[in-house]
Order: sequence, then C-alpha cells, then structure tokens
Amino acid sequence: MRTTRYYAKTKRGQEPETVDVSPLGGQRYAVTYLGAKHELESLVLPHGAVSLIIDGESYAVEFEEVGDEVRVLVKGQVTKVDVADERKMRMRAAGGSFTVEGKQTIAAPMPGKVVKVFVKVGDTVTEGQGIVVVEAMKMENELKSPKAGKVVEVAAVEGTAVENGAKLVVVE
Amino acid sequence: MRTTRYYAKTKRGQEPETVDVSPLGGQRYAVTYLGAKHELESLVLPHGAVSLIIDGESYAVEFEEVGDEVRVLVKGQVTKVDVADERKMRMRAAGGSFTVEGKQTIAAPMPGKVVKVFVKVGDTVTEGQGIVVVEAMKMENELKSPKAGKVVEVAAVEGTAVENGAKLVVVE
Amino acid sequence: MAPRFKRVLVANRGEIAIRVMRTCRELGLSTVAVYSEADRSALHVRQADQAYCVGPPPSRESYLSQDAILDAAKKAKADAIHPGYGFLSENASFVRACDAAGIAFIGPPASAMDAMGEKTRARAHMVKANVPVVPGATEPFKTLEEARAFAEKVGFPVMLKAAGGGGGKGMRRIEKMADFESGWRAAKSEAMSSFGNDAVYLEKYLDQPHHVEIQVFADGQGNCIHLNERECSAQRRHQKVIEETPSPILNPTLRAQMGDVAVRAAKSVGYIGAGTVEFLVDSTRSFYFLEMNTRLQVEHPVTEWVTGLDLVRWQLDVAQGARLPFLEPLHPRGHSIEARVYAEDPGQNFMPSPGRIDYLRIPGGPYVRDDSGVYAGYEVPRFYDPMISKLSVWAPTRPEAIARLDRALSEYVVKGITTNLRYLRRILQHPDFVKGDYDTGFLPRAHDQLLGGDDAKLTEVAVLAAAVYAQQRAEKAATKISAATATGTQGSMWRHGRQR
Amino acid sequence: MAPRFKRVLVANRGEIAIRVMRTCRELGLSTVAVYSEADRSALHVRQADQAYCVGPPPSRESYLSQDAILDAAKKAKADAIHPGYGFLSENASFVRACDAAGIAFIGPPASAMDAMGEKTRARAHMVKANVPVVPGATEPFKTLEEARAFAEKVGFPVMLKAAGGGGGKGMRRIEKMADFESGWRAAKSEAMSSFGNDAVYLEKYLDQPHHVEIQVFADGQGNCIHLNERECSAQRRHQKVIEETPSPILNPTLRAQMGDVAVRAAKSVGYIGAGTVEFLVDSTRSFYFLEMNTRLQVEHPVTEWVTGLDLVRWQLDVAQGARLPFLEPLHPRGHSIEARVYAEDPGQNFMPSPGRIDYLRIPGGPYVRDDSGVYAGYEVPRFYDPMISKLSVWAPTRPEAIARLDRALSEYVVKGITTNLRYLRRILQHPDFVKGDYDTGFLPRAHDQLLGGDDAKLTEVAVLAAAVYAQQRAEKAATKISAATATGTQGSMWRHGRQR
Repeated sequence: MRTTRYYAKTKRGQEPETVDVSPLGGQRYAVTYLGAKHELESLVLPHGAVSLIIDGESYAVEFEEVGDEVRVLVKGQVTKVDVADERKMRMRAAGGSFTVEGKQTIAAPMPGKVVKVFVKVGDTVTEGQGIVVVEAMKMENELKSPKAGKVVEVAAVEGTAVENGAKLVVVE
Repeated sequence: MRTTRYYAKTKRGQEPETVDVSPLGGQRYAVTYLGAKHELESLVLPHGAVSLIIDGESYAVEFEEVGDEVRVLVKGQVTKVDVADERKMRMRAAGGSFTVEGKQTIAAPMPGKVVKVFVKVGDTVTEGQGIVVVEAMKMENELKSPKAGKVVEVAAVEGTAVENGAKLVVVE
Repeated sequence: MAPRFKRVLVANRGEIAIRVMRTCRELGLSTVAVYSEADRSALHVRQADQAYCVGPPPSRESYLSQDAILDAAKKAKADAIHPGYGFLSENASFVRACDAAGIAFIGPPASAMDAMGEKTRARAHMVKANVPVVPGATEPFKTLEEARAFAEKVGFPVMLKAAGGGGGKGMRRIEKMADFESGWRAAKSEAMSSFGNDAVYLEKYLDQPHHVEIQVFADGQGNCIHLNERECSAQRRHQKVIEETPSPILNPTLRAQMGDVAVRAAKSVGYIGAGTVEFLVDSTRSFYFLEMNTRLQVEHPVTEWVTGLDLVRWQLDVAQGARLPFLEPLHPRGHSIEARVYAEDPGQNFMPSPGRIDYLRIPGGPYVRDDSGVYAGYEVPRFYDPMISKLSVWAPTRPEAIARLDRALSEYVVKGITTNLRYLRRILQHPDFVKGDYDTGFLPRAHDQLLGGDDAKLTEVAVLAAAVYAQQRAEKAATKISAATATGTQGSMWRHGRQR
Repeated sequence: MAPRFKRVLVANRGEIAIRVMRTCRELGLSTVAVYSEADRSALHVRQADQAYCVGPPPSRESYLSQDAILDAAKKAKADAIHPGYGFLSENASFVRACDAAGIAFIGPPASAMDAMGEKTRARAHMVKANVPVVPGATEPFKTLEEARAFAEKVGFPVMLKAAGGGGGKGMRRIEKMADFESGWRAAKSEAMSSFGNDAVYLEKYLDQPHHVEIQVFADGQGNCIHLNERECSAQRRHQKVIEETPSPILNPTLRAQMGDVAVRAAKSVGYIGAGTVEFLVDSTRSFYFLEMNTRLQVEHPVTEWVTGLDLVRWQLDVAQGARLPFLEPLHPRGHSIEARVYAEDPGQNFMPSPGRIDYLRIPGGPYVRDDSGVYAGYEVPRFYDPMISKLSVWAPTRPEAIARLDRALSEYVVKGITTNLRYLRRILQHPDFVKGDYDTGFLPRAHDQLLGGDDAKLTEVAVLAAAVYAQQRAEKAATKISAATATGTQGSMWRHGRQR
C-alpha cells in the first residue's frame, strides 16, 4: 500500500500540514493528519458529493472548486482547503506563486453594473476605504481597498456592466 | 431559411407523419404538422428539459431517450415519439429494420432475479401464457408470451440474477 | 419522566429512516444508520451521524439480520433502536434480543407483538376480546392439501395471507381452485423473502370492502387513545397507493365505534406505543378486524396533518416512559391525503423500475409535505420496496385537498426511471374517487380508465417538441462538426447522447 | 357570488409568481406568466399555461412596464392580474390602467393605494385617523439641502426612506451629517431602480425597535379583519431574513390593540383585499405606524401555517366579490417561522451571488414548507432580488419550531452559488433569538458572532475529505491515462475539472 503525502492548508498564509493517505482497497483509506490516524471510507457520488464515513461517523460532504482551492461543505460549514501533492508543491516552490503581497486587484465579486468609482490613478487610499460601488440584484455593494497604498490602475467605468471577476481597480 | 423535413410517429406500426421545421432565428421555429403551422420557441435547459412556447402557450417538456425513440413528458403525459430525418428514413428503408414479426424475445424489463421458468425449448405456448417470473423489489413479476408460437431458446436460469434487457426466452 | 435517550439507531432504510432521523435531530438526539452493501450511497446513510454496514444486499442478510444490527448498536453506543416499518419492526424475537442487550426497542413489548404479530394468533385474541373478525382460518396451514380443503369449505374467492407479515406482501386473492396452487406458491415465497417466515393462512374474500384503519397510541401507564381513522382502500396488488383522513365513508358514530373497538383490541394485548388496527368495512358498514400493525404506519403523515402531532416524537417519548399528553378524543382538523410515489410502471402491471434518478424536482408550496428517501443522482436499488416518496397535503376540505394533491403531483419531475406519478393523478381525477365512493376493488376495476386515453393535444405538443429538439441537436452537431472539420452532416439525432 | 375569473396573469417572477400560480391551478384557473429576456428559463415561465415576454432584463423595461404587461394580458385574454409583491404591486397608476382596460387588478382600489402608497401621504392619513406614527417628515424632500435641514432638526440617527417603496429597498440609516450625502444618493438611486420613483423622505431612527406587522383582510362589503401579527425584527441591510408568528413580545392585550389599530388604518382608506400594517414597537411596548403594504407580503406563509388559510385564494375570492368567510378574531394555532434563503454572501456584507445552481436538494418532512423559485440547473440572474427560496415550518411551540427549522435548514443543499444558509442556522441558534428577545438591531449587533468561529472538528473533517478526494481523483486519472497511453502521472487534482 503506497502512501501518498499531501499538503493541506485552510487559511491563506498558513504553513501547510501534511496529510498521508494510504489506500486500503475499495474506497477505504488510512489517513494520518495532525498526528492522528483515521480510517476513512469515501464514496464519490454524482454532482461533487461525497459520503464519508470516518471511524463510524457519517458525513455528507459537498465539494466545489474555486481556482486552486476546493470549498468543502460539511454540516453547514464551508471550509476552503488548498490541497497539493508533492509534485505540485515543487512547482509552486519553483514558480514562486502565492507571494501575493504588493499589487492587489479589486475585482468584481459578481456580475453587475459599476455605479460609482471613487478613485482615480495616483490617489492614495487607506485600508478599508471605499473604492467602487457595484450594483447587482437591486443592492449597491461598496468594494473596499484591501490595503493602504496607491491606485495604479482604474479599469472600472461608471455605468458599465462587468462580469464576475472583472478587474476594477489595482492598488499597490 | 432552409426547411428540414422530419418524419414522426407516436405508435408502432403507424405510418409516420411529416413535420416541416424552418428556423426563424434564435430558438424560434415555424413548424408545419398535420396541416397546421405553428410558431415555436424552444429553449433547451440542462438535464434534458425544454421550455417550449407554442403560439403563446407554455409547456415544460422533459426528454428521455429509449433506443431510437424519445420519451416526451408534457403535463404528466408520456408520449413515445420516433423522429427521423430524411437520411435516417432512407437508411431504414434500405436496412429493413422495424419488421419485427416472427421471432420475439422476452427480455428482463428490469434488473432482478429469475425465480421461475415455466417453459423449455420446443414447448408450444399461447399468447399471454406465463413464461418466466422475475423478482425485483420484493415483488414477483410474471412475464407473458407476446404471441402464440414455439419456444426456440431459453436463456433464463432459475435463481440467477439478470440485468435490465437481458434475453430470457425466445418464442417463434 | 426525564428523557434518557442520547443516541438512536434506526434499523431501516429509505424515507422512513429519514423520517425518524428528522425527529431525532429536532430533539437533539444523535442518529445511527445501518445499511446494506447495496445502500452505501443511500440518503439515510448521509443524513445520520454514524453509519454501519450490516451485510449484503438481500434484506435477509442485512436489514433482517438481528445480530448485525445489534452489533452496530453496540459499536455506536446507541440507547435505543427505532425499527421503522417492515423489516424487524414486527419481530418479537428481535424485541427480546434488544431487551437482553439492554437497548430500548421503540415499539410495543414482545408479548403484545407475539399476540398480534402472527395474523392467526391475533384473530384468536380478538375473538376472545369480542372484536369482530373476518371469517377464515385461525391458524396457518401445514400443507397445501389442508389449505385447499379449507378454501373449499369457506368458498371462493379467498385471500391467502402471510401469517407473519403485512403491507400487502405475501397476499394473493384466489378466484378458483385451479389457481390455488400457483397462488399458494407465490404467497409463500413472497412471505419468506419479505418476513423470513413462510406461514400462510386464508380468509374469506369480502366483496369489495373498504379498508379503514384506526391509529392507536398507548403509554406504559395503561392509557390508550385513538387518533381517528385513515381510509386506505385505494390499493393495487394489495398495496396502498393513496390514503386519506377523514374517511369519506365514516360518520361520527361509526368513527367512535371503530375507535372504541380499536382501543379495546390494543388494550387486550397490553399494547404500548404507536399501533394501527386495520378493519374491513363492508357495504352495510359492518366492520371486521383485519390485523393490527404493531409499528408506525407508512401513511402516518395524514394523521399528523389533521392532528398537528409528531407521531415519531410520541413514540420516543412513550419509549422513555412518558404518559400520553391527553386522553380526550381529538377532533380531526381539515382533510389530508397522501400519495405514494413508486418506481414502477402501472402500464406493465406495476412492474418495478429500479435505476438511476437523473433528475428530480419535488413539489412545494402551501400545505404540501414531501417524505422522500432519494435524491437526484441516486440509483434506486432493485432489492427493496419500490416506494421512493410519499407526497401528502392538507386542506380545509376534501375537494380542496384533492385539488392540492393533484396540483402538487403536476409539479413532480422524476427522470431516469418510470414512476406512477401520472397514474396517481388519474386516480385523483377519477369520478369514483372524487365522490369518495371507492372500495378495495376500485383500482383493479378502473385500471384501464386510469391508464388509457392520451390527450391528443399533448401528443401533438410532444411531436412538435421532439421534431424541434431533433432540429436543434442537428444544428448544434453541425456547428461542432463544421468548427472541427468544416464538413457538416446530420443523421440520427437521438443517438448522439444527451445534450447537456 | 359566482367565480368569474377564468385566466389570471401573474405580473411577477420567482417564488411569488409560482406561489400565486399554485393556488390558481388548484382552483382550476388558467395562468399566464410574463417574463423579461433574462427570465426565459425561469421556473414561473415553465409552470404557467401561457407565457409572454415583456421586455429586456432591467425591471424598469419589463416587469415595471405597464403597457407591455397589459398587452400580454390582452393577448392572453386574461380576466385578472395578480401583481405579487414588489414591481407594480403598489402602483396606483397601474391599477387605474387595469381598470381602464377592463381587467381586474387583484389588490386594493387605486384610491386606497394612493392613500397608502406614498409613505408620506400615508403618514398624514394615519395622523388623521388617530393612528400613532413614527416622528418624521410628512412629505418627500425636494432637495438635498431641505433633507439635511430636516435631519438636523429631528436629530441623528435618522432613516432615509423611499416614499414610493417598501421591502427594505431604498432605505439608509444615517448616523451623522458627514454620511448624509452618500446615503441620500444611494437611497434615491435604489428607490429609482426598485420603484421607478426616487422620492425620499426621512424618519427619526427609533432605538432598536421591534418590527411587528399585522395582516389585515377586507372585502368589498365594508368588512375588515386582522389575522394576527408577524414578528419581522431579524433584518439585515433593512431586509427581513427571518419572520415568525406569534411574536414573542406580544401578549393578547397588545395583539388586540394593534389588531384594532391596523383594522382602523385599513378602513380609513377604504381598503379591499390583503394588506399588512407595519408597526415599530419600542422598548416600552409603545407602537407606531410605519407603513402599510398594500399587497401580499413575502412572509405570508407563517400566517397561513397558524391559521390554515390560503391567503392567495382569499385574494382571488375577494377580487371576485366574495365576502370574508368569517369576521371573528382567529386564534393562532401553534407557531410558525420562515427563513429567507438568499443567493448572497453574509461574510462579504451580504454581497449578492448570482450564478448557476449546479445542484439543489430541498428539505422535507413533517411541517416543512418550501416556496422556491429556482431549480437545479437554473442560472440565478443578476438583475433581480437575490431571494431564491423561503423555507417555513410549523410546530406546536416556538422552541419546537426553531428546532424544526434548524433541522430543515441542515438538509438544504445549494451548490454553485453562495447562500446564507449557514447564517440562517446561526441566527436560530443565537441565545437572543432563542430567548425571543431580538429587535431590529439584533443582526447587525450579532454580525461577527453569526459569522465567526469555524468548528475545529468540521475543519479537520474537511481536510481529510479533501485529501482523500484528491487521492481518488489521482487514482482515477492514473487509471484513465494508463489505460490510454500506459504512462501515468498525477498533478494538480483540482484542475482536471469536476468528476461526474
């Protein structure tokens, strides 16, 4: 039974913890995590659902992918988990991704309409300062700066529609 | 606007009726069937569902495929429709399929267990005579001969499990 | 009485397992599921806090395996076992095994089950308690010959019945002596596979009786009440399809009489918990004891609708020593009807249709209750009962309840397997049902009417829909092909696989 | 009175359109849907008997377009229009246009709507009818300067409100003068896009009042009754999230007083049909008229649960000239709570999250009602209100109702978009809610508690699940690759697309 090592973290910036997974045949696995060993039975169902039995305890788990992370829904709680295997960890180390300080992009969190842009290129902003207002579903939503810094790019134009994830403003 | 001719029938043995379909752009079509012309708007949704608006009337339609036929669910009624285009009609004419008199196969209508086989090769049977009993979901279901004739093959074995569609007995 | 249960094992599957777990969760009780190998993906496994496999697919080796279920209860540290209906719910030896293991069985004591569990013994008890019974045998037959002789004496038609069962399984109506042997064989075989007991007896077949049952509830302090009746005459293959309360054929006097007799029957065997006394009511409105189901009934939701009670909660409370909260008769409020949604084909003699549910949309809105045990993507296994859901409604009056249930059924979408949804709607729309004048012969009598007669307009819509669907798939295929190879053709549309 | 409607157009979308159509179908009335171009795939279009497109996605050009809707009604030969809530439901000019077209508007007469529709005019009417009102302006402001001056006079905090609206849209609480201009701008802009009318006025902001409303019903013969209250103090961004009846803070005396005042308010404007009189109740249990919603309320299901009524049916009956079926006060039976399921992210200041619903599983079981307007596979459009469903329950007592709703919410699965499901459960579990002691400041005050604190055990389960899921996908990919090319590698598991 070959053991595969995974690296998992549930918070940005956190050091990943190791998760060792050994197949026990069928859909059963021995998993060592945070110093404890568990026996898991994981049945993959349609639509990204998994029925998990951990040492006799039953969990209805739902998975959704968001970029590199997976969002895991268990008993109402959504946990974002970033899982990588050894190869992926090496690639990350080489590529130097996940060093995201510096430039911060404020992106549209949903499709909507830009109703107000409060800043222009060159403005100095404080953390939490209102930058853009996007209207969707009859509600106006103010997007705030994630950091103190300077506005280096303004892509948002008042009155225009934007797609989910569209770049609005970049703060450095 | 090129018109495509389809041939549709809703009953076995019936002569197909022509259905002429002309695209009107988007999801709209002009359709001539049984001498009447209709304007249809057909929106294909996930999971084989279609929202159909025919001359202002709204129909929630669900499609399921069963071999060459499609089962169409509208307002609780399931209609089996066999639709072919010209090319398929020519192939059918050449291949001579759909001339199914003669040998008749009694197949398992669901997965289950053969609990009783009443006939052996060479037996003469009458139409409606019980041939095989298949148990599924705690109910015993007797399958009957579709015609009077002679048993030419018995594939069913008492006590064995059978899959949906498995050949059980052939009557000629 | 202080609640003492912390963890309840539900020794069942499907909708009833989920029903019981729902109440447990509302009471803060932890739940334990058991499952056969065929049920690893079932919803009740996912909704429980713990889950244990109890054996291979056939029920005899899993859901009927007393040792496996008690082992699971011990592993899970369950205080109590709720048996649901069917399986071990009416098995007195299992009750004794629970008692011996120090685990509470949520149901009547073994002695009451002994008295009522064997149909023939129950009949004898009832005769003693002065409860009217259907003419017939008072014990199972040892041999086919003995059974034949008795049938001859009582006169055809007769009803062969599993002594150890219920719920329409292991029952065969026999019209004439020529059919006796095959019916005997079928009844015994079904009885064995359903109840692990092939004892069979027979009763005179009453001419088109109504099937009316009384819900009773008894606590451990000697109190017993009834919670009115349920009309269950809409049956196919001796299984209930639609149930309602109040019964359209009962008046307050008859209701009170039947209620009294039902309470007397329960008291005569020292009953505790939820039980149902089933009666046949003939055309003169005489009623006869048929059997007592010593567990929760499939159709309990209609009683809940008109009383506001949670019968599973009452079961849990009584099992923990509580007294009944009231003893006066409860007047039903409004009307409730339940329809059982089966994975079966009414057009093929109700042939079960197990398989994968590709898409599922369940009705909602005012006064509609869904109790289902399945989900979109679920593979309905071939080993168990084909009921996938119970849909029930409440309304102030019977006509409104019929209209509401018909409306709700019109919203129900199940794809991938054949169901009886349309058949159910046809029943609700049938004049005899609408009048409230239907007996147990209704569904067989009306069978052709309930199946036949496609609406010409809808058939036309289906053809138009199918032709345009073919056209749209051809267009899509042509676009794909021309994009890839710049040569577009079109052929059989239905063989390209579904468009998603 | 003989029913005279044959065909009803529902000038709305989403769950309320479906709610209205359900009752129509039960009554045998044919239904007509209208839809914007963004709603071609919406459920209400599929459930109606006829459907007409009324314009492009923005409501102003479709659901608020009186001409387009009346055109559709004429084409469909509808006898009546049910407006639902929002959109044209409180638009007196639309009522007049319906009257002129000879199509029944299911709602109050235009005159009553005039009197109550503009918030400021309504306040003036109420003062005249001796109904207590919240201190504030009696008419909309013409200019920002005028508004500023009034705010200064009344004293901060103040509440800016759309004169022509309701439902929490176009409302802004302003703490200090420095925030006044941006709040003013936002309120006017929301008021315009929601109601087609940017008139805004202001009221003194009461310190943490309760929001309690009374359901009233009046017929065309001068009869008017109230159907008890709903407690609606659980609000985020001035929109109701959870509603219940009875209110935990009302006693029978206060209920009777508020009911009398509500009936007086309705009678003073010649009201007909279903309406809701909203009050603020302060810490001394003094109550003030806030506004009257001259249409069916989102939260009407909780009133239906405790009364057994179908309020949409009453609306249809009254619109066809029927008298109210009873005039005595109706005592509520048990307790009901409703939770609004929104496509939004409570952790991101309730940012809406439109998008495709990949999978949907709706709760069921005893005394659970779902009113949803969506289906699995549906793309929630970004143009309209983010509410996708209302889940309501009934139970004999408030604690049981809370437990039941929490249980039901635990079964709810919506995938593909972010919802407030967990937030709703956290509210139900919060001590202040459990005690029944919460005012309109509750949700903002408890915001961090309601969001924070992941359970460490569940986080661990999530990691274990994710690691094994990655492993299973790697195994599956390896099998596929080795089968195809006999060389297996594995990399990022999450980028292979979903496993189906």
